[in-house]
Amino acid sequence: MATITYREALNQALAEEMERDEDVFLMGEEVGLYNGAYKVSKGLLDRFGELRVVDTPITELGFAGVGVGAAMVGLRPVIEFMTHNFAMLAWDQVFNSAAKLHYMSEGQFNCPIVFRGPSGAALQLSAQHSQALESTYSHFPGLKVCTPATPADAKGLLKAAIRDNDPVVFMEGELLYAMKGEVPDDDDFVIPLGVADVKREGSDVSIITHGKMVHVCMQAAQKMEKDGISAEIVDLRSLRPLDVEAILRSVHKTNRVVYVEEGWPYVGIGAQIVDIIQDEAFDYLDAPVARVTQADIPMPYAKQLEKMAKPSAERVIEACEKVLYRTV
Amino acid sequence: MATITYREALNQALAEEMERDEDVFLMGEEVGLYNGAYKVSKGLLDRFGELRVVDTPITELGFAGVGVGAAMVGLRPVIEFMTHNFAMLAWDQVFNSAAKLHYMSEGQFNCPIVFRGPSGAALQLSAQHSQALESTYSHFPGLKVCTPATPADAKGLLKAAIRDNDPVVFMEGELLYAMKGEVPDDDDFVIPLGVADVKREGSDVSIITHGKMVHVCMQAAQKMEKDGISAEIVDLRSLRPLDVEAILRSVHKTNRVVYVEEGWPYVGIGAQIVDIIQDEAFDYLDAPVARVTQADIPMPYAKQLEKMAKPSAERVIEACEKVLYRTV
Amino acid sequence: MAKTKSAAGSDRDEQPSRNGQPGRSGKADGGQSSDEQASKEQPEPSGGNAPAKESNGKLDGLGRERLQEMLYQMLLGRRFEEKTAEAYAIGKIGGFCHLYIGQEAVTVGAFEPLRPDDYVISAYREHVQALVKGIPPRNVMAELYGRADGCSGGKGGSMHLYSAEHNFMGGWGIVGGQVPLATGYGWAIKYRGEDRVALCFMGEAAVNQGAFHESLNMAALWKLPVIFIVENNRFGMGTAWERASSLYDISQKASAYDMPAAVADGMDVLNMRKVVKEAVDRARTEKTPTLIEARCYRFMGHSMSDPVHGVYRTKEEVEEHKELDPIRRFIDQLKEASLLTEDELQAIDKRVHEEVDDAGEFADNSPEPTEEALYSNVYASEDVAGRLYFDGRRQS
Amino acid sequence: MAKTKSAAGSDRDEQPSRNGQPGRSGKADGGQSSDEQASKEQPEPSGGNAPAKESNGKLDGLGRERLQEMLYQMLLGRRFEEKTAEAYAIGKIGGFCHLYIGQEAVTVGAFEPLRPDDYVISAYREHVQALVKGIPPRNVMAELYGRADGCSGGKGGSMHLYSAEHNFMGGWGIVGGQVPLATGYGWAIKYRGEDRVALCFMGEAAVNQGAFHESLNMAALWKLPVIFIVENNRFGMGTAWERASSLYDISQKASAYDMPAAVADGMDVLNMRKVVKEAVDRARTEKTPTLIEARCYRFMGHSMSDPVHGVYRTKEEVEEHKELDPIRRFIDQLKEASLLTEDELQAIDKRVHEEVDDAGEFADNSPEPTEEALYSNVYASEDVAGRLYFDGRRQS
Ligand SMILES: Cc1ncc(C[n+]2csc(CCOP(=O)(O)OP(=O)(O)O)c2C)c(N)n1
Ligand SMILES: Cc1ncc(C[n+]2csc(CCOP(=O)(O)OP(=O)(O)O)c2C)c(N)n1
Ligand SMILES: [Mg+2]
Ligand SMILES: [Mg+2]
Repeated sequence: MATITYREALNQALAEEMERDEDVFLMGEEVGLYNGAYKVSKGLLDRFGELRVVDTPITELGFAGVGVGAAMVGLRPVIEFMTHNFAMLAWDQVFNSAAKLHYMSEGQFNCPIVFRGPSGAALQLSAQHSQALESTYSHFPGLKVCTPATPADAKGLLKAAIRDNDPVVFMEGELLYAMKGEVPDDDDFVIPLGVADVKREGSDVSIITHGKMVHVCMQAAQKMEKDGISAEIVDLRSLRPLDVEAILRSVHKTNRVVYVEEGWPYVGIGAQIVDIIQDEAFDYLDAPVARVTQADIPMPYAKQLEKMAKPSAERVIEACEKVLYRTV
Repeated sequence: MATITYREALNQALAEEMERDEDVFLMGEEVGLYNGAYKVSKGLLDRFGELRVVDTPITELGFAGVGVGAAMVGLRPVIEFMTHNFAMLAWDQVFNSAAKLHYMSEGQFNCPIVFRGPSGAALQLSAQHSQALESTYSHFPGLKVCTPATPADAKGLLKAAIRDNDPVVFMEGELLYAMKGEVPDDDDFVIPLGVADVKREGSDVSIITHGKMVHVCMQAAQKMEKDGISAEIVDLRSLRPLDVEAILRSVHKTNRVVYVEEGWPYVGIGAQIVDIIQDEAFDYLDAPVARVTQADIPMPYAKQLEKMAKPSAERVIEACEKVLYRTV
Repeated sequence: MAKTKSAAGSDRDEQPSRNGQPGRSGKADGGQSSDEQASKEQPEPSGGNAPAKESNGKLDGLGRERLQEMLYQMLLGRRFEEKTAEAYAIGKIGGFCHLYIGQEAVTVGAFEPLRPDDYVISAYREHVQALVKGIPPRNVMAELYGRADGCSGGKGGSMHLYSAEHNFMGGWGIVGGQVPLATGYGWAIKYRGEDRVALCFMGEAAVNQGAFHESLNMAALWKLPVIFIVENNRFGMGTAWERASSLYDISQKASAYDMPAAVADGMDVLNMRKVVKEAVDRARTEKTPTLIEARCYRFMGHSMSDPVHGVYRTKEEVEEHKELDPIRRFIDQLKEASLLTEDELQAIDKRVHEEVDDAGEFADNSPEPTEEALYSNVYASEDVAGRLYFDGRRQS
Repeated sequence: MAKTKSAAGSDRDEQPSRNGQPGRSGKADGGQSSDEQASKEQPEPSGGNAPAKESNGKLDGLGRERLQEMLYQMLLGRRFEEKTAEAYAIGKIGGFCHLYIGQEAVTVGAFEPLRPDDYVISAYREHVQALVKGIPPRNVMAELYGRADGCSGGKGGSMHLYSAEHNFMGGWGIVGGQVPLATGYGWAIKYRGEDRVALCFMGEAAVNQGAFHESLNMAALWKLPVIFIVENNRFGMGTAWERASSLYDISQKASAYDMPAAVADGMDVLNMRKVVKEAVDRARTEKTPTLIEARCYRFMGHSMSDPVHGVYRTKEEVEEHKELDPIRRFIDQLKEASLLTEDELQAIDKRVHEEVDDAGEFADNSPEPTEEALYSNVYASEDVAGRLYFDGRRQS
C-alpha cells in the first residue's frame, strides 16, 4: 500500500497497462508534450513515445472516431477528453459508433476503447464546463460506465476498463485529481466492473451514490453520527454494469434510502436507482427514496450561486432526516 | 374539425405560424425543394420562398448553431433534423448553446428555437436510425420537450412550441406522419406546453406514456377491456414542462401504474416518473410501478428481432397484469 | 508525387452542370480536373488519356483475364442491385435501401489495386462494395433479407454490411461518420508499421460534414495511408452538390490540408483504377493520404422510396447520363481492344445471373434469427459482476 | 474584391516558426501572406506597406483623435488584464481566466471599422473585446468577480461576457462553438436585409474543429456578411499550430470554400484595421464573408494556471516576441508621425489607470447575486402549465 493521489493512481494504471499490452495507447488533447491538461499523463510521452501517447488537434468528434476505428482493428485506445463537456461534440461516435458496432456486426468487431476525462463541476467554471453527464452515457446500451471516487478505485477500475473488450466511459473529477489515498502496489490490482463498495457501514439509512459525491456523503455521515444517526454509504463505482445486489442488501438493512448525485435530477441516475428499488424492494421501504442532485439549472459562475447549486453535506443530511421522518 | 394526417397537421402549424409571424423560418436538410424527407414541409418553399424555407448542407452541428445564432438576435427558427438520430452531431449546440444562453447571459438573450424531427424506431431501419432520445433531451435544464401522439396534439403543440420563447425539442414519429385524426380548424388552436391529456378514462390501472406509444397502449387497453380490466391512459404530451398533477390524479384514482415508453430503460423517462410518484404518492401505490420499454439493446434490423425489441400491446398487458397481481 | 491542386476553386463561374458532368470531360482528359487552369498548372496524378491497347495485349497493364474479372464484378454489382430492387418491391427486404446502379465503375476500379488485407469502409450505398471486397452474394442478400446467414447476422441490414474476414468494415448510416473510423484504420496501420491501406468511400454530401475535415487534417498531419474517395454522384438525396457547397471542385478541398488530390472519371473503370492505384502505391510506400473525387451519377432514386427523377432532376438529365453507362462503355473498350468476345461476354453474363439467382434462393431459405440472437453480441465481455441489462427481460 | 488565396499550401517546407512569425514578415509586407509564392501570385486584400503619414496629417485616413482613441483602447485592454491578473492572484476572480496581453492590436484594429450595431462574438479570451465593443470596464470586472452588477449578472464569468445592448454576443467556452452562432447572425442580417456585419473571433486551434468548416461553407454558399478572424497566437494551450494542423497557412483554408481571405499582422493595429476594414466594406456592400488570419502571439500563459513559458515554448521565444509589443509599436508609429506627444500619452495612461482602478473598486463593492438569482433566467417563458424544475427546491 502506498499513499498517492487520484491523479497518480490514474497515471500508474495507464503506465502499467501500456507496459503490459502494447496495443494500448493514449490519445487526446495535450496528453503528450504538455503531460495532460490535468497532468494525468505526466511522463508517459517520454516513457512510451509519440506513437503511444498522441497529442491531437482540438477535434473531439474526429479523434474519438479515430479511436473507435483503431479499436475495431484490435488496438486498445484510451481516448482522453479534456473534459466530458467537450465530449458532446464526439457523442455521435460514442453512441452511434462505439456503442453499436459490436451488435450491428453480429460480434465481428469489438470496440475495446476507454473514453476518459473529468466530469462534473470543479470551481466556478460556469455552465458549459460544469456538467455531470453520467446519466446520458448510462442510458445507451452497448456502453459501460465507471465513476471512481478514490485513488484506489481510480487505479483498479481504469485497469479493468482498459482490459475490458467493450467501450467504457470513464468519468473522473477535476476536484478529485489531487485527493490522496492508499492504493495497492500490486501490478495486477484490478477492480472488476459492476462491484459496488460500501464506503461506510451504517444501520439507519442507506446513502447510495457514485463518483465525487462519495466524499460529500462521508462528511454528511460524520456529522449525522454526532446526532446518533448511523448512515451507510454505498458507492456504486460503476453505473453499467450495476451492482443491484449491493443496493438491495443495503436497503434490506436500513429500509431508508437517499440517492446523491452530482448531476441534474430529471432522469438522473438516482431516478433509475429509485425505480429498481421500488420494483425489487417495494416492501422494504419505510419511506420514499429521497434524492439529492445539483439544482435543476445550468451551473452559474458566481461562487455563492455555484455553492448553492451543488449538492452539499447539509442537503444530504436534510434528505436523510426526511426519510427518517426527523425534522430539525 | 377536419380529419387530416399528423403530417398535414404539422404542415398547417408551420404554415400558420409563418403566416402569423415573419420572424419564423424553417431550416434543415431537404425541407425546401424536396418538400421534406417526410414531406412535412410540402409546399412551404413555394409559398414562403427561399429565405424562409431553407435547404441546408448535411451539417447538423453547423445549421443547428446557425439557428441558435439567429434566435439570439430575435428570429424564431424551426430547425428540422431529418431524424433526431442525426441530431447527436448537433447536441453540443443544443445542450451547450441553446439550453444555456438565456441563463449565462442573465436573460439578455433568448433562444426561441424549435428543434424538430422524427424520433424513435420506424420499420427495420436498424441501430443508428431507430433511437428514441427523449430521456437525454429532457435531462438538460433550459430545454423544453414535446412528444405529440396525434394530429391534433402535433398541430397544437408545434404552434405552442414556435410561440414559446425557449428552445423546444419537438419529437415526432416517422410512423405517425401518415396517421389521421380530427384537428380543429381554428388558426389559434394552441395546446399549451405542460398539459397532459387523458386519452382514455379508466379505473383499474393507470398507463402513463408519451408519444407514439400512446397508440400501443390504446390497443392494450382495448384488449384488456375484454378481460374486464379498465385502463386509464395518460398521455404526458410534453416531458418538460411536465404535468405532475395529471400523473398524481390518475395514481390517486387507480393506485396502480405502468409507464410505457419507446426508448431504453436505464434512466428512461419512466424512471423519472416512478421517482415522482413514489415521492409524491408513496402511500397511494398498491404495487410497484411497472415499466415497459424497448429491449435494452441497439435496435436490430431483422423484422422479427425488431418486433421483439419494441414495446408491444402484449407487453403492456403483461405489465398491467403484474401491477394488478393477476397472472395469466 | 501528386501536388495538391491549387486552383482558386474559381470554377464557380462555369456551369456546375457542365463542370459536374462525368464522362464527357472526364474521358477526354482521363481524370484531369475539369478545372483547366488547375490541370494546366500541374497534371493530375492520373495523367494520360483513355487507355490504349498495349503491344502485349494489355490495357493499362491489365491482362485479358483481369479485365474480364473486372467486367464480371461490374455486372455482378448491376444484376445484384436489380435483384435487390425486385426483392424490395415484394417486401422481402425492409428498411432503407440505396442502390448503386450507375456507379459500378467507381468501386470496381478503386478495388483493383487493393490487397485482401486492405481495409474498406463506406456509407449506406455499399452493397456492391461489399460484394467486390469478397463477401459472397449469398451472405449479402441474406443480410438484406434480415436472415441468420446474413453477413451481419441479420442485425445490420442494407446500411450495415460487415465482414471482418474480408476487411470490409461496414456500411455506415450516419453521413460522414465513417470518415474518422477510416482514419483510425490508417492510424492502426501506422501504429503497427504495416503496409496496408484504408479506403474510405463517401458521397459528396459528406464532404460538408465536420467529421470529414477533422479527419483529413489528422490523416495529413500524421501521414496516414488512407484514401478518401468521394463519390460525387451530383446529389445528396434531393440536393444538387452546387446547392450544398460553395465550391464545386471537391479535390480542391484537399489543399486546405496540404494533401494530394485527384479527380477521376467515375464512369470509366480504367481511369478510376489508374487514379486510385497511384494513390494506393503512394500510401503503401510514402504513407501519404489522398483525396479523390470520383465524378459519377446515380441512375436510380436516392433510395427505394425516391423516384428516379422528379423535383430535383429531369427525366432528360437522367437519360442523358445513362448514355454514359460505365458497363456498356467498358464492354466497348474491351471489344475495341479485342480483349472480349461476344461469347465471353455471354459466359460472364450467365455466371452473374446464376450467382444472383443463387443468392436470392439462399436468402429465401436462410432462417430468421432466433430470439436468443436478440441479446447476443450487445457486449463482448459479459462476464462482469452486476447487471448489464435493465429491461427486466434479460438479466445478465 | 479579394481573390481566394490559392497557394498549394506547400509552406510546410518553410520553418513554421519563421512562417508563423508575426510582425517580422508581417510588418514588412503589411499583411501579405508570408507565403511569398502565393503573395506573388495575387496580392492580399490588405495590400500596401506600413502606414505613411498623409499630407492631411492622417495615418491610413485616420485622424489624430481617432488614432489616440485606438491607443487608449489598447492601453485600457492591457491595464485591465494586468489588474485582472492581480485580482485573480488574490482570489477575487475564480474559475478559468485567459488573458489577452500581447494581442490587443488584433481587437482594436478589427473593431475600428465597426458600427455599434455590428455583432461580435468570440471565445473565452474575450475580456478586451468586450471592453472595446463598449461594455463599461466596471461591468466587465464585476462579472469577473462574480457580482450582481456583472455584465452577465455574475452567472457567466470570464468566459461568458455578454451585452445585448452593445451587440457583444459573448465569450464562448466550447472551442469553435461560436462559429456557427456568428454564421447565424449573418443569416439574420441577410434575412432582414440589413447592412450590419458579424465579426467572429476564434483562436487558431478552433480552425481544426468541424464547426468551423461547416460554418464557412454555409457563409460562403449563402453569401453571409460574416468576417471570421482567426487569432493565430501560435498555440492552442500547449500545442503549437504546426503540431495541430497539416497546413500552416490558415487563410489558405478559405480556398476550400471559394471564400475571400487575407493574412494580417496582428501585432500591427493599423495593418489589422486595414485588412478588416476591406472585409467589412465588402461584407456591407457585397454581402460576402471573409476569412482573416491575424498572426499574433500570446505573451502570457494559456490561462492563469499555465506558466508563461515551459514545455511548449522557451523563455527566449517569448522574450523575442515581446520585442514586437503592439502597443509600444503603435506609440512609436504615432510619435514618428507626430500624431502623439508625450503629454498626450501620459494623459491617456492616466485616464486608463483611473478607469481600471475604478472598475476594481466598483467590482469590490458590487453585491453578490442573491439566492433568488439562482433560478432566474433559466427559462424565458415560465408561464407554462406543469413543472419545469425537478430538484424539489424550486417548483414552478
Ligand atoms: C448525419 C446524417 N444526416 C442526414 C442523414 C440522412 N441522409 C441519408 S443519405 C443522405 C444524403 C447523402 O448524400 P451523399 O453523401 O451524396 O451520398 P449518396 O446518397 O449520393 O450516395 C442524407 C441526407 C444521415 N443518414 N446522416
Ligand atoms: C471543444 C473544446 N475542446 C477543448 C477545450 C479545452 N480548451 C480550452 S482553450 C483550448 C485551446 C484553444 O486554443 P486556441 O483556439 O488557439 O485559442 P487561444 O487559447 O490560443 O486563444 C482548449 C484545448 C474546450 N474549451 N472546448
Ligand atoms: Mg451523392
Ligand atoms: Mg491559439
